[in-house]
Amino acid sequence: MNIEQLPIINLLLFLLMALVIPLLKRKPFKITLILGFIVLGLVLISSSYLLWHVNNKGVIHYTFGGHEARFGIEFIVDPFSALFTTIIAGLAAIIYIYSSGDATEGIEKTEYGRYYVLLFILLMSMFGILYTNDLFNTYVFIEILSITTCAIISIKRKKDTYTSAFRYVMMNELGSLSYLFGVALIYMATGFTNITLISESIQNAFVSYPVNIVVALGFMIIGLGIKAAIFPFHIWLPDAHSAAPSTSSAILSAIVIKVYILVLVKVLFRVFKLDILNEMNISTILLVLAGVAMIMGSVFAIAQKDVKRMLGYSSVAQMGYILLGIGLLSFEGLRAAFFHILSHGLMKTALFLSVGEIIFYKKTRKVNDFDGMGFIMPVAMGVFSIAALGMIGIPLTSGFISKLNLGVAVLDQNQIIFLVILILSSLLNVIYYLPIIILAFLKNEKYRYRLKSIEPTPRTMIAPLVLLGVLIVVVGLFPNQIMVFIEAAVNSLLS
Amino acid sequence: MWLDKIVENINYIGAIALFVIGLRIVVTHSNLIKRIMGINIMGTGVFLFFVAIGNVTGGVPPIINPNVDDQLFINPIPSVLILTGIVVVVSITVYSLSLVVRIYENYKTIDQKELSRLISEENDEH
Amino acid sequence: MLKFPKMKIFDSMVKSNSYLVGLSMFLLLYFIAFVGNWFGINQAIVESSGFLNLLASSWVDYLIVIIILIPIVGAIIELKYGEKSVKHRDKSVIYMGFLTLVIIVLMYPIILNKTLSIEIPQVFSIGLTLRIDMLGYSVLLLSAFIWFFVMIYAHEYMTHEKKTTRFLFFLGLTYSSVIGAICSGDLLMMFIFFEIMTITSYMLVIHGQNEQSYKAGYNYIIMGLIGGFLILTAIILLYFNIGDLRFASAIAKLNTLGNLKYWIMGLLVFGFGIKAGMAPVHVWLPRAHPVAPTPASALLSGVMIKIGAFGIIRVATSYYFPSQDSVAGINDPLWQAATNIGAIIIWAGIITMALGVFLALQQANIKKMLAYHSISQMGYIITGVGVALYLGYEGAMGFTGAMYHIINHALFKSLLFMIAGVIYYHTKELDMYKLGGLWKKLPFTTITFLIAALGISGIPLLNGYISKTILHHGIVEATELEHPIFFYAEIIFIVVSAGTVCSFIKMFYYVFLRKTDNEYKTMVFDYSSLDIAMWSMAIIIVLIGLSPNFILKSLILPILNTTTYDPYFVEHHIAHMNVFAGKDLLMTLGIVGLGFVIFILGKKFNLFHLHLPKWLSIEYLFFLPAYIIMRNICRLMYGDRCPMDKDDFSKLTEKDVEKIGFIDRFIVTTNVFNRRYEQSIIRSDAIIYTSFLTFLIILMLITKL
Amino acid sequence: MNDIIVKSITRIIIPFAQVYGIFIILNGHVSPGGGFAGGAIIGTTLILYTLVFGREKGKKKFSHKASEIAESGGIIWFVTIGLVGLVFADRFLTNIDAGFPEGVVGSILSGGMIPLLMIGIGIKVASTMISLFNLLIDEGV
Repeated sequence: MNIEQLPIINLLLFLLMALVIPLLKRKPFKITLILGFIVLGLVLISSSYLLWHVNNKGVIHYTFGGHEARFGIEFIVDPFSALFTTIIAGLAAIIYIYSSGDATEGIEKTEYGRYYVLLFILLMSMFGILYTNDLFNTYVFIEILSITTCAIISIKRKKDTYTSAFRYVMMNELGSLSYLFGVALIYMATGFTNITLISESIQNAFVSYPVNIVVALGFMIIGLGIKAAIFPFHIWLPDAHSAAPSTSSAILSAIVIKVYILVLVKVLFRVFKLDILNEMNISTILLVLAGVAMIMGSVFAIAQKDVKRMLGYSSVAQMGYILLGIGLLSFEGLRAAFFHILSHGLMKTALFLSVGEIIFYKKTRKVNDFDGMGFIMPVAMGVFSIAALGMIGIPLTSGFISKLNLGVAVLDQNQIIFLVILILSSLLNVIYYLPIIILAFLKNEKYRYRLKSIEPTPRTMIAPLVLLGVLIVVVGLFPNQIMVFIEAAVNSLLS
Repeated sequence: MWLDKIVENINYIGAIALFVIGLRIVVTHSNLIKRIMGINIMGTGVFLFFVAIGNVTGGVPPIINPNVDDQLFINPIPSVLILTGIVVVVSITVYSLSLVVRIYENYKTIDQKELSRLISEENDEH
Repeated sequence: MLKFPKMKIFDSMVKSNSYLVGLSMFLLLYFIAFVGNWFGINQAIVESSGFLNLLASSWVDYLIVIIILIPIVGAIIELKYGEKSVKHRDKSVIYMGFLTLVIIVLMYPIILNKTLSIEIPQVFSIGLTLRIDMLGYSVLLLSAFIWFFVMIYAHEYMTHEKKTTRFLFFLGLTYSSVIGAICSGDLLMMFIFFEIMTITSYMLVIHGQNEQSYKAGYNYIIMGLIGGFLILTAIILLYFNIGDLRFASAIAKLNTLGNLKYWIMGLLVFGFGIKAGMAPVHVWLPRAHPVAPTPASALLSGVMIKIGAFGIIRVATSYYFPSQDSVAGINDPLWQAATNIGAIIIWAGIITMALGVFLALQQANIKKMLAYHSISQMGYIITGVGVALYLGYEGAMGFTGAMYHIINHALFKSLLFMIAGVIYYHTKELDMYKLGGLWKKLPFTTITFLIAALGISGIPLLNGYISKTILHHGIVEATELEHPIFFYAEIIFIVVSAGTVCSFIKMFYYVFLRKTDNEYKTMVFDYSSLDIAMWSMAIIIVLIGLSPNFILKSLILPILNTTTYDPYFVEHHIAHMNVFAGKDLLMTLGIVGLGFVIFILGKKFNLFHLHLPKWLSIEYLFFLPAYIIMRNICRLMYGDRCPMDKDDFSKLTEKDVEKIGFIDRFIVTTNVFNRRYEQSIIRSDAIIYTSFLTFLIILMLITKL
Repeated sequence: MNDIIVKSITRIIIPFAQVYGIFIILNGHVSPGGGFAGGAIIGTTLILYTLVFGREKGKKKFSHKASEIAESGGIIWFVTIGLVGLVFADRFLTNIDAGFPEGVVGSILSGGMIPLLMIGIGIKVASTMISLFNLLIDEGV
């Protein structure tokens, strides 16, 4: 067995783990947790090894059953997919450790097993989406991802979770069908679903069947836009993310929607290629969408009273940042967008997890109830503050580097207006994040004297939070080490 | 002349018609089950479109028959893909129907407008 | 005949504090001796082999890191002792401040010979630089002295406040970030320390933790962060266009950018100007000062707003100045950008000083009045910076004036705040119309107040006179050399100076001289750390006033030699300047006279209780138009059913608009917006999908076909 | 559904339908049909049984736990077959190269591992059908 098997083994590990959990029902739940942790650890190791491997030794092509890529399914591990699978595995491991500290808020005890089954299938489908080199296979994985996401959202068995899950299903099904329609149109024009083969023949197809390609592109942008919660299509996100348990909100907001936007990146840069995109003037469309998302997401976030909904809307705004980087269709833009995917992943995870801890112990989700919270739960609020400052873009956090890179990228493409929007959006971030920090640390000091009688928070919940806080700062201080991998990923997309 | 064209492309036209009909149902109806049906019809449209691409006039199913040489097969790949697609849409349908059941149990209505009125009333109470 | 009551020593630490202050005076003496080369001390040090070895070694660069780290270490030690012993806690803070002061004073010969700098590669993927040159050093020295005195002052003052440990901790962190901002070698580093300073000093502003201080603090931090974002925008633009953020001449590259270079400078001036309290963006300052504890307001006014001005000077004289070897003379086209920017900055400064002094005259609260005077005095400094830029090659006079005034204003304004603090400490009252007759009770305070007030009024033989005279020369030069319109600037300058004089006459009269029933009988006359700190500041003010050329020779001339100013001009007009020329003295007399006239007129016609019309307030100028536009759009869209007519807005009267402030108004607006649209957007999911899909595909088809 | 006709007819039909389903699964690689279609037929018979005889009886025949195990087992079977390919021929799901017998074209025993996969798929689909059905009608789940 050689190194090329690693991607499929990653997928199979997740799948088998998901299958084993129902069979372990009788055993103590701890065994399941430990097994899951081992699986995640193995996957993390193997995906980081793959990351090193593809950056030094070259890309891995893997075809199922030894069939030609034309007929079979091809997995491709290049710097792009290797980088993001590593990031996903890392974040998922952190969130997993946290959730094992029995903070799966609002889930009944009997549902724990199902929750972890769904979690591992979710991870499998995300890995699949990133590895696969086939548009239709991507569709299948996207659908698996949608269903599991939806099941996680409705796992709490409360009244409002059902409606938000239903809204999620409707919206996402529209998105999936649009995407599938786009795939069909491309298949009609080129005769392939394999991305490499399509990209070889798409130029000719664009000449002979322009309408097909144009409509396909439109359908795919809208379809993936819905799934990635780009502004006018974000409708499902705030409800869904606030309904889910905090740990899964972290996964949904920090990872899942990013995966969809990575599919969009793949479609734009691998399938259609820059020539067609430039001819179609896609850049303008994406940039306008991004600008609107950056402002409106924040504006809606300001008005929220529920902290998790607020974080959801903040994600909408941050997706705008990422789309801005992608929409520039340049090396710098993609680099900034990828870096922001990482840094937003870290910050949003930290935010949701710390808020999750507060909700778990204090049973409140109202922003106004956060007064004095900094004294009751210093670690959670401390990490929350670091991440929130990162969101604002204060230096020494990774958010600052994102903003710096995005700014340079925007200038590089001569879109100075988006620099203004970027700064305005940061200001709006200040308006809704800062009062929470002030509220938590400075107001209502009656809790101050309870400092010594803090409830014992499990170490498994504290450690991931601290780790996230440290990571945000370290990534903010030394982005260069990560930039190497990100630049390799961008190059593999643009070449 | 144009009639020939329509006849030639009747599969595609049908597919797009199904898609639009489904979309119309989703947009105009507020009954949740009808909306799920609309999604299903849209899905069928897309599947028909996909299968129509692989269709070859006069082709047979692509299973090797050792007795006959030189058979004209239809393209099997779209059909295979769509089989997967159908499975996916079926499961989504089942899932959303089960959600509708839950929603009905909790709110005693499956009308979207009624539902959002109820929800906003509930939110105002808090 | 005034009889001094018996002095009572208030605090056990007074003795050790007195020793420390004595030592610091000794340091000052050493500094003077070194500069004046008494007993050949200068040569003895500079030519000693130890000193030469030190210069040659690379370790000396790490002094920068050390002086940045010391206050942090002090803050941490302070936190550790915080709960156990007040004495040890305060001592750790004071000793750390003193240690920093010692190191900084002893650094003088090193800096004269060598610019210290450390490169930190890799960080932020751009790399950062720390650097101390003469420009930075002079501000650093000033900050170190003032900070040390304020720490001693704070020790006693804070005994009456709560949560002193937290206050001193953040004071230490702020000190560290101030030193860092001064020692920055590139704009990014400076920006980082600025942001840290904003956040840590926020904790100082809201220390009182009441409704008022939260409001002022919110205002402060939001304005600070807005300033930060403006600077960040400028950083991105600069980095993209120049590729290097180190403070070095970049005018050649900037000139290729067309109008963008003015935008960049505008962003930087506004960004730093917010911290410096420049006119349209000064609103945080008069709110933050009265609510902050006195040591914090002394430092805010004395040091932190100077860092804003320092930022403008630093940026303008590095990026926008040609390098020393590339400039041909006064007519070099490279000066063009600096000249244009300078003209605008001069007027910004003039407006700031006029507005500040006008508003200061209307205040009853002492601290608020002093805060408005800070704005006004920052106007002087900004004017000086403007002149320094506007005159280009010949702008050394403006530069000298600005630097000199930074030093002077820092000294007398922090002293004045300390006096206000002492008054509050004894009487718990800050309204000057309620105070009175304090000169009997606080004679030493009265003397220090007189020194500081005469200093800020620009009376000869005290420090303010010198810098104001130099600034006046600068404006006159601008009028004569370049454009006659600055004659009006000169007139405003004189009137503002008169207003300052009047304002302090008023304060002296109401607070100290006036006879009232309220005699504060129970007040104890004591001798405490407060007085030690204040006296030593007063001594420095008098010393500077007596020998005006000392600061020029020791600090400002070495700076001028490293900047791109005409060496001939510097040699002939600045190095041997005589500020006590007859003409200038005459003008000062005029100003003082005018001040008295204004005071008498104002008192007679009750001019000190004017209130600005409502429509002039910031909220009205910015918010009301936005609100009206939004409401009209809403009416257009919804006709009579417009939710804005009956929603939250209608409940608010115009008075509330004033009270609530801009940010809160914005939040209310978003709430209305959210309530109106969020649910309807969510409900129309499929419609949005359909319309966007159709729209996008049609758009793309049109583009393609 | 207490109708004697329905009950009798169902009793008679179900075995035939199930055999037909198995036939379709096993003939998947030589004629139209396969694991999914056959599995769906078997699943339908189970649903039919539950509809006619009630949930209690239906559960007795094919319990919730059995369907759970069958679901997991189907996939695990599929993965195991795939792993054989991975071990012997370096590619997941490799067919002939991994040593599966090719057989005679057109007969049941041909196509290497494909019939084996079909069996796995059939089991999975049939059990999923019934558990989805249960999901819809059970309140508790």
